[in-house]
Amino acid sequence: MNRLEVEFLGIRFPNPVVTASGTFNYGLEYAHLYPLSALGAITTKGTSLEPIAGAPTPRITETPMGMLNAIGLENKGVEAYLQHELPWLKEQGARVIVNVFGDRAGDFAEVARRVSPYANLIEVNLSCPNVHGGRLPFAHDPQAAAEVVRRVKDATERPVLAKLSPNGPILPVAEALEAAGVDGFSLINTLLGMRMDLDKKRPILGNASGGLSGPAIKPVAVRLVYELYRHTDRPILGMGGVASAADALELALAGASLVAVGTATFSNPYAPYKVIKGLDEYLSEREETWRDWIGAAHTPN
Amino acid sequence: MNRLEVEFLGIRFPNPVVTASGTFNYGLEYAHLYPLSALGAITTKGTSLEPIAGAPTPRITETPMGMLNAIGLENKGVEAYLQHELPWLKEQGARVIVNVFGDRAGDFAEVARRVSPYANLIEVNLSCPNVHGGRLPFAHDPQAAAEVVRRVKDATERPVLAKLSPNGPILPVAEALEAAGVDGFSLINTLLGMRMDLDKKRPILGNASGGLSGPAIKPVAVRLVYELYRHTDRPILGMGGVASAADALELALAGASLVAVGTATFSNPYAPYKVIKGLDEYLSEREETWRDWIGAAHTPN
Amino acid sequence: MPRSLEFHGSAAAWDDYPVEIIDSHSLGPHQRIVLSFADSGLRFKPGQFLNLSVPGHLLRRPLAPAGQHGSEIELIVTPFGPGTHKLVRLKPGSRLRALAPLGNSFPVAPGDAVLIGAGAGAAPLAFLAARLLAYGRNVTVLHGAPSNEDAELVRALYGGLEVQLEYFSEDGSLGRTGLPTAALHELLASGAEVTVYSVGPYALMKAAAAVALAWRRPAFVSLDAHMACGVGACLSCAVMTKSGQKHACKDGPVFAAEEVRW
Amino acid sequence: MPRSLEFHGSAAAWDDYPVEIIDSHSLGPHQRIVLSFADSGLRFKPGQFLNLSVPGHLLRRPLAPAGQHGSEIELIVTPFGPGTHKLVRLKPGSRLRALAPLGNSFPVAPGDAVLIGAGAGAAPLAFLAARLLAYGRNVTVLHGAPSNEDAELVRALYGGLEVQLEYFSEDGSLGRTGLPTAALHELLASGAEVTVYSVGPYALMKAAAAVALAWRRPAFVSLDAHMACGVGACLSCAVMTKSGQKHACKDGPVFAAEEVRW
Ligand SMILES: Cc1cc2nc3c(=O)[nH]c(=O)nc-3n(C[C@H](O)[C@H](O)[C@H](O)COP(=O)(O)OP(=O)(O)OC[C@H]3O[C@@H](n4cnc5c(N)ncnc54)[C@H](O)[C@@H]3O)c2cc1C
Ligand SMILES: Cc1cc2nc3c(=O)[nH]c(=O)nc-3n(C[C@H](O)[C@H](O)[C@H](O)COP(=O)(O)OP(=O)(O)OC[C@H]3O[C@@H](n4cnc5c(N)ncnc54)[C@H](O)[C@@H]3O)c2cc1C
Ligand SMILES: Cc1cc2nc3c(=O)[nH]c(=O)nc-3n(C[C@H](O)[C@H](O)[C@H](O)COP(=O)(O)O)c2cc1C
Ligand SMILES: Cc1cc2nc3c(=O)[nH]c(=O)nc-3n(C[C@H](O)[C@H](O)[C@H](O)COP(=O)(O)O)c2cc1C
Ligand code: FES
Ligand code: FES
Repeated sequence: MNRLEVEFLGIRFPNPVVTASGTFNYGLEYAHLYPLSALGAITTKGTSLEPIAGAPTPRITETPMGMLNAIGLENKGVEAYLQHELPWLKEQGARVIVNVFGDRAGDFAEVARRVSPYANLIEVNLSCPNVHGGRLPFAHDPQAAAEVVRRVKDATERPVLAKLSPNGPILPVAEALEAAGVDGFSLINTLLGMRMDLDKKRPILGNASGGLSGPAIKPVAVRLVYELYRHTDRPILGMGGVASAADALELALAGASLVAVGTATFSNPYAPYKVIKGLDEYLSEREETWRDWIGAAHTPN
Repeated sequence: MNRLEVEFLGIRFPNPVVTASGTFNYGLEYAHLYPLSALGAITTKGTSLEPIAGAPTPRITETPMGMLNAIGLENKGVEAYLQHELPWLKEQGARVIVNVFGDRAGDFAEVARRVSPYANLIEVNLSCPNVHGGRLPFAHDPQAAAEVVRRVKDATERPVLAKLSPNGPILPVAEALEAAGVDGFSLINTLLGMRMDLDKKRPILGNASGGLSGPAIKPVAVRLVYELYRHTDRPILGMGGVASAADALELALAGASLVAVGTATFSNPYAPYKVIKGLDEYLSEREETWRDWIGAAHTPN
Repeated sequence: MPRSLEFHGSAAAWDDYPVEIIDSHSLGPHQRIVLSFADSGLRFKPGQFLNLSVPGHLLRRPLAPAGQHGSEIELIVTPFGPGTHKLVRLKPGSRLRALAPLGNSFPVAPGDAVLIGAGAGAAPLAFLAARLLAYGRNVTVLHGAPSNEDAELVRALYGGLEVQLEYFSEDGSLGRTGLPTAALHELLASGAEVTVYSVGPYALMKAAAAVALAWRRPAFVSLDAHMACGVGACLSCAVMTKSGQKHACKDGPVFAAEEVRW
Repeated sequence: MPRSLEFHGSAAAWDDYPVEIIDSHSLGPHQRIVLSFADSGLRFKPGQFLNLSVPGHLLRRPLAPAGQHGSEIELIVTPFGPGTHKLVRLKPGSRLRALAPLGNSFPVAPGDAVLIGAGAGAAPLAFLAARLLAYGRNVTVLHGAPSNEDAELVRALYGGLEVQLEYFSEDGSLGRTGLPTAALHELLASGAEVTVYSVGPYALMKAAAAVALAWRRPAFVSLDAHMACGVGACLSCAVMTKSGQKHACKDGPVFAAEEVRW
């Protein structure tokens, strides 16, 4: 009996543990450690229509039980990934969530259209700057975000997840996205943060501020998944600081059907695999299944 | 030469290190460890017009390099503090920042009016629920927040700081508060978070969610102080995860004139005192003053 | 009602002390940890606690000593969450910090005493037992557990003390079968004029308090609450009493059972 | 241009190894730390690095070995921020984890070699020196420092090696006064047909690279970048080269100086 099996938007996942976008690239670097097909899915590094060089270095720095990153959305552009990484990932038998972003709604849609043959799910990263929409990123502009989702939905048959940002209220955005036909949600992206270099008297990161991830933000993730779960009937891919089976179960209780492991992979490259093993042991001991836990904190006593 | 001296809204502080509201009560518990007058100031536990019993227990729980609290604004009500704690604090020679809150703007103002004889500064806690204003707390409703500040300004001669919340955009609120005549800002209050009890399959805290504080949130604090500093000419009391002189200097670089030590006092009751000593040593070695550091990360290279 | 001598604790100011683990060994599911306070001159009373740092953790953990011998403090730690799991794995030689002594202590009531506990609740009760014996009281200890897992614990804590010890296991694997509160009921029903002291899970203390109150015997309990500061500054450890809301770390942890709103 | 044999590293897959600190002692401002990899069969090449866990820290720290003797790896750690300060305080017996071996390595070019370094940059250079000597090359080492603080470091690293070592201090307190790049300039001006290898602060490597390129000598540098994963997954360690953006952890850390966009 597979206690970890879960169906999510019509797709059968052997277990609920996926990698978080941007922390596993396209999987190649870790493929010699364990079969990528053993993971629930691989979420790829955010991909745009054209290549992006990214932000000036330093791009990362450590914080108490967290890290800041300002990679600046570096990626080789969708064409390059269609040549090599995506076909290779499929060959590995891995399930694939392709994380897409763009400057404008049409770009998101075009990337989504092209990667669809290789994607089980499309994850729309709304935390990127809305270059043509004033000072708010898509994630905090419900109308702009909804337009992205509408265009992406039109461009692909694959289920579409909208990735929400914790840097502003999520419910108004989630409502607008539901109206636009989003299939599910993924959250949380990183919290904006900064660290100073005392010698230089300047922010450490080349980009000044960056995104906070890792165990430090786990409580924020649990709370936002919990809050969203009460307001939506669409399934949730939860993430933020997951490093152990216990962390994954916290997110499940809050309402996540799938969970992603991100920063923990930098601490321990076996982290996603370890979370799967840990869940299997924990649930076997209690004769429970992962599905029993999804949203269980919301059931009446 | 006192390298740590700083003037803030016309008040001379011997050093910039104050206690954070709710982490030092009214100072009595720590007064036998060091003279309270040796600290920059004491910020008192949030005080309302009437006593408040607070939230169900558990009210606190630990998270990775942070903690969640849901004290539920417990306090004895302004009358009780006027009888004992505030006169006693003044006798200690301590500078006092009184943290006030209420259900409606008039309540904030009435508390502020009554405590003014004992307060050097009034800190208005906008993170409390706006009971009469729908689902947003004051902190995320620029108009309601501005009304609070207007009423408090009318009720007291003391300078008024508005305490901002990191759970939503701060600039629109700050702008409205400036128009309402706020004298300065204090930030950050806690980030909303949650932790689950795997055995009970429920949130650990009696109140389900709580406020995240401690080192985990320091990067968020540095970034928000930095962001606010660029948009305001009013002075900033910065806080969030400060546990060392280095942490205080990070906030100074970002733009804080005063810094508060909160959760660190639970880890080490001498923390505020230690930060003062650490700043003195660090700055003496470099022959610099605290004032040199305020906002220094913003000066052109 | 004897709210005698030591009930409100002393005003003796706590401080933050460097401590060293000088011994740590397993007692089945519990761990006995001995801390050295060097020559701090510090004196704990039964029921008081310390707030101990744990490497890698932000907050300290409240623990009530099982005894003091000179500058050595004996603790019983039952691993519960990540912090206590870490504590029981620390090796002798580890240096920590402790806020101590915190809270009030158990009053030494006139007349004989019944101590009713479970798990690590036995720690402050054993400390109290020694104190009561020194005052010439007869002491009966009723210790409850699901099974026989606390055999080593009660031997280590009560072995050297002249107490009447009865072990209760729910599954009958050691001592009498059933709950210690049943025995308390029998004892009080037989007219014993004792003071009842209880430390253990909330349900046990509540049940013990109910039995004591039913027989109009004074009872004292040590209330457990999640604590951050341990000294009265954060207001996290609220407990409701008949004279209003109190804070377990400062107004307690010891409360008269009749005062508590259960 | 000799982009010979080992330049692109081997495809030898890295893994996560348990390691133990078996020795740690101070070399003035630096710390020599010896790690045991037990019997992992792992082989480092000069210039490769490992990504080492640090207790209490989320991310690992990249460090380039100064040498390998069987399963023992020698590191030189210069305390910089909180992580490296913690590392140098760890006692022998501490168990850590290391991703290894990571990155590419220095090519063994034909002809003699000049190694120009500073601080902990001497670690991979000393490893390289031993390798070059084994290949029969003559090796000149130019080590620069502000003052005489690296005396112990260079003695420990180069003491047993048949290299021409010159120490440069900016304040003249040890060896020649001035910067090692001045000596490099003299050497190349005199027509020495050497390959230049440099590891140290960015400014030093950039200056060394400029001198080498001016005299049309091949040069190799090891680029430093803040790293999270250390294996090519996070894209944090971007460096700009004439053939586009690369990642120091995977495409480097060793780059031909002429390839780098300084
Ligand atoms: C006055 C007093 C005396 C105590 N004496 C002992 C003792 O002698 N031996 C023993 O094994 N245990 C004792 N406890 C309980 C012990 O403090 C908790 O088991 C421990 O704090 C749990 O920490 P954790 O890291 O294992 O769990 P976590 O749940 O990870 O703890 C997270 C946070 O919650 C707090 N917390 C969680 N549970 C409790 C609890 N039951 N009581 C207080 N705070 C809690 C912790 O202090 C910590 O800040 C005592 C508690 C109190 C209040
Ligand atoms: C390939 C390579 C080999 C190295 N070899 C050595 C060596 O042999 N000896 C030695 O003393 N140092 C070496 N360094 C530098 C060393 O990695 C940094 O000094 C160290 O990571 C700083 O960590 P910290 O905790 O002290 O500082 P912090 O600033 O607190 O570090 C925070 C984060 O930034 C990263 N970071 C900060 N500075 C650097 C840096 N200069 N390089 C890479 N990451 C950084 C850290 O890895 C960490 O994730 C090497 C760096 C690289 C890239
Ligand atoms: C180095 C790094 C790069 C990231 N890149 C992306 C990205 O390209 N697209 C995206 O949607 N999220 C990106 N993220 C966010 C993560 O996918 C994840 O939402 C976040 O890190 C929280 O999870 P964690 O705490 O487990 O890392 C990145 C995170 C990190 C640390
Ligand atoms: C237990 C606790 C109680 C708090 N109570 C208040 C309060 O009454 N009013 C208020 O404005 N902030 C309150 N805060 C927030 C702190 O003043 C501070 O803004 C926050 O904790 C961030 O700082 P820190 O990380 O140094 O603790 C409280 C924080 C804690 C941990
Ligand atoms: S633990 Fe802080 S008031 Fe009791
Ligand atoms: S450190 Fe992650 S890609 Fe180089």
